[in-house]
Amino acid sequence: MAKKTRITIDEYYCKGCGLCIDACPKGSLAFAERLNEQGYHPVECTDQEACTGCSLCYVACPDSAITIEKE
Amino acid sequence: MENEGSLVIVTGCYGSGKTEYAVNLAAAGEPGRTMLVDLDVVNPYFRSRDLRDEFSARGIDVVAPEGSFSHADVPMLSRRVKGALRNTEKRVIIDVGGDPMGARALARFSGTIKERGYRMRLVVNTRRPQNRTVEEVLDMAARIEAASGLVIQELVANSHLMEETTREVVEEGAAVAGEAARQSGRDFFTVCVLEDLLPRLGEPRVQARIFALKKHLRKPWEPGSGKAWRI
Amino acid sequence: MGDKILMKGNEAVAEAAIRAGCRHYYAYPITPQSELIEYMARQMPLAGGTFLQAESEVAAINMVLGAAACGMRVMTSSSSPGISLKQEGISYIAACRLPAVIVNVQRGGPGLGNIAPMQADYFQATRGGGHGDYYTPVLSPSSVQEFADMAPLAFEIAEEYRTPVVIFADGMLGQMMEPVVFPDSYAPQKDPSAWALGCKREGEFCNHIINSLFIDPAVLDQKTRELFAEYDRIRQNEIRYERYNLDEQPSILVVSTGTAARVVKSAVDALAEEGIKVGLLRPITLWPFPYQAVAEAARGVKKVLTVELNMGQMEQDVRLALAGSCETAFVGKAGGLVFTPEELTEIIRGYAS
Amino acid sequence: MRIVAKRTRGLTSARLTYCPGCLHGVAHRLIGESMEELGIIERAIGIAPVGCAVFAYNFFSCDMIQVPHGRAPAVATGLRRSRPDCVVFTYQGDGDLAAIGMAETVHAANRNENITVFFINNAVYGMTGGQMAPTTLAGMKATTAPYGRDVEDTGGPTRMCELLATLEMPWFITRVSLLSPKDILKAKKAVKKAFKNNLDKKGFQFVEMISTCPTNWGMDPLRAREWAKQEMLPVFPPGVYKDRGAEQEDAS
Repeated sequence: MAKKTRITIDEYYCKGCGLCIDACPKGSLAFAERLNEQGYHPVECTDQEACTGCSLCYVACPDSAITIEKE
Repeated sequence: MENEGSLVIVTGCYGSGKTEYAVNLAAAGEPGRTMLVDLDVVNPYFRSRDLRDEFSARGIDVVAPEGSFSHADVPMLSRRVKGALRNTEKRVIIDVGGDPMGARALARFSGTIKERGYRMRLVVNTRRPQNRTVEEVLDMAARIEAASGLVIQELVANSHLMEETTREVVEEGAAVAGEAARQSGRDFFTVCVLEDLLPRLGEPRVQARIFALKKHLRKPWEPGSGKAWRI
Repeated sequence: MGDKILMKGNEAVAEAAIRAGCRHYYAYPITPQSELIEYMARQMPLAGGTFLQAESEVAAINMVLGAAACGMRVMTSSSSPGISLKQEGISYIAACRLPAVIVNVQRGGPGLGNIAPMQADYFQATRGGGHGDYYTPVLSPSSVQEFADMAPLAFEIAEEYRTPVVIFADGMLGQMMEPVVFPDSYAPQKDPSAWALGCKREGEFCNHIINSLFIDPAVLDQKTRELFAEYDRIRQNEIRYERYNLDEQPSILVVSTGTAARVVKSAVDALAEEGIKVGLLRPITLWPFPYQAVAEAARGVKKVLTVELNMGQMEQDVRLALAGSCETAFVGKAGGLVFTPEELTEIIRGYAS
Repeated sequence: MRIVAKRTRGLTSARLTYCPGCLHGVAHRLIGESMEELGIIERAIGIAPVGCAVFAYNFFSCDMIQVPHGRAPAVATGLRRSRPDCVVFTYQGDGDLAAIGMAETVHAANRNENITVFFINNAVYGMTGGQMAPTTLAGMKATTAPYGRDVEDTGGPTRMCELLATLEMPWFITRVSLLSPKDILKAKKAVKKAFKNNLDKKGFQFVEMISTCPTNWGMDPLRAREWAKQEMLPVFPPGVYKDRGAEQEDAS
């Protein structure tokens, strides 16, 4: 069974630039429909199960909005 | 006595009073037969060239950068220096810039100077920093010799605090210069005192004769400075 | 008190600064202040301090900004054109509320001018100098001793009000030699650890930020007002001047500072012997200017003369002080020419008759 | 669950002011993380430049000072000589460092001043609205080069690493890219190495980071990255241009 990981994107910081979506090898990140308080479509994780915790999204994020936890 | 030697080089620590001494030597020289060579390339103010007009009127030739360049702050030497050094018809007094740095300007002429023969004097003012003890004076002498390629034969004591000079200051300077001369086998040549101060100082107890200096280089607010002060 | 020794103004102010605890000095050579940087080059390492010849005056003043931000007693020096280049940094240092000392050994201007003494940077020094709404205290010496004494004084003022302080000398004061004595002790530095960068702090970590950027106009307005409140305090506490021959009612009042005031004193003395009473008021702080002292000294005189080594700059402050209450005239020389006492005596005598 | 990656303590909690997708934020994170990992947040002093990063004093959690345009290496000189036990870094853009601050940069490098210079190169003045920078590419348009940069008239793109590497004294000079996660991981190593060298008092550390300016280039962040990979990296090739530490190891 794959290790459980959790990815959290802090909407306070996210500017919806999409660099993390591009970085994710599993395609498990996507823009949300809604707007955040800054007026951007924040990114959310659409598939926590697929996430391997590789952290490339974290590496690409210019706003340090992402936290990654592993079991 | 002060007029011994046909080529006298005056060196010393920065601010020792070399220029005033050199100017006094020149002023005491025979009109028409005396040249004062200003080799000071480090000091921008209070240079012997400031007296050129006054001296030339008295038949004393001041060799220094000419015209407007005499107020420049570039290390400039008059093209007449070499000719002056070779002119044995005249007694030549060289006013050198202070410290080993100023003495460097001599090095390029050292060949001509040695050919002619010279006496180099070190002016000592023990009220200047870095010139206060026998050791410091001898160190300064050694460094000036190294920079100029010439030898200092004579020491001149010129300890002073301008108008605030006391007898103790004069005696202290003479003692240090005398001891430095003794230790280094040089001649303790003379002790300078401002002429105006002589009455007040009485007769300082010193081991050399006293040379009364006239004040030629005045600050602009000192009466009589008008003609001399050019910059 | 130590021994009396003979020093150039440039050397004396450097020595005094080191004795007063200045351990950081950054500068760039220029005549007629080069003895100052050379003295520092020689002595600062021996005192265990930092000496660095910067690549430009612009770099030098910014090195000063760095050291001042760390709360160090730091000094720089230059002469007129170099001080112009330093104005960028001085404005930042003033805005960041940092103590620092800047020595200007003025030369002839404008442009490259010449190396002779002038007081042509008066406007620059007393009106802030760089961009923005600020002032710096300006101390104007007129002897080598006073020049030396101003180094510790400048540091004390700089630290008390957290401001850059300018020592406003000229080539004559820098180059001439006079006897000087240094005091045995100096006021200790004010503790900068509440605001300085890189201070080891106890307890919870809180970083220090030094900044002069205030994007919000209301905040910048507030910051500027804080600066000017401090200037009010400086005006209250730091105005300095000398009154010379002013005890008996003079017929003429001369206002003059620095080297020019030295010549004025010779003229005042000469005229006193002739029975002509002339008084001198010599501002020692040029900012804040002793407006009130000038106005008081001018009471009952026939005329107020301002004597400067420029074409008339301090004269404007004198007229502000008098506010039209007294006739004034300006006597000046440009080009680095200095009045002779005889010449000035004659001019003043002309106004007295 | 244990945290494997989260916002570094080297950054404050303030939201960055940069445009979406601007790689300044990545550079900030690398610096903040390196400070945290080396345990130097409490003894680092950072210099905010003039440029888009002018507000950097709000973003790094160490002591910070904001300084005049181009003068950061001079201020850093004063800082580091006052606080020899602190780690002093500057954060500068191409206009700041390679135009107005060229003299300060070159001389600080030549003195091997013990500071770390982070040089963000995005070939354009960002803050003032897209004017030509010393690093603007040949033919590239800018608001002050509306017909494209004519190198015959305004000179070619300034290669700072190559230029500084001709000096004998500077310790470590490298160019990295922030244009992909892989490049960013490499860049992190360079940032950390530069800080480590400063801690060891080795001298001048220069880390140039090839970055983007999506807003002034008129591209979305992804396209900007691709454009930079194609156009900038051939002109500004990443690599180590000087490493006196490695030279010494080789020699021994």
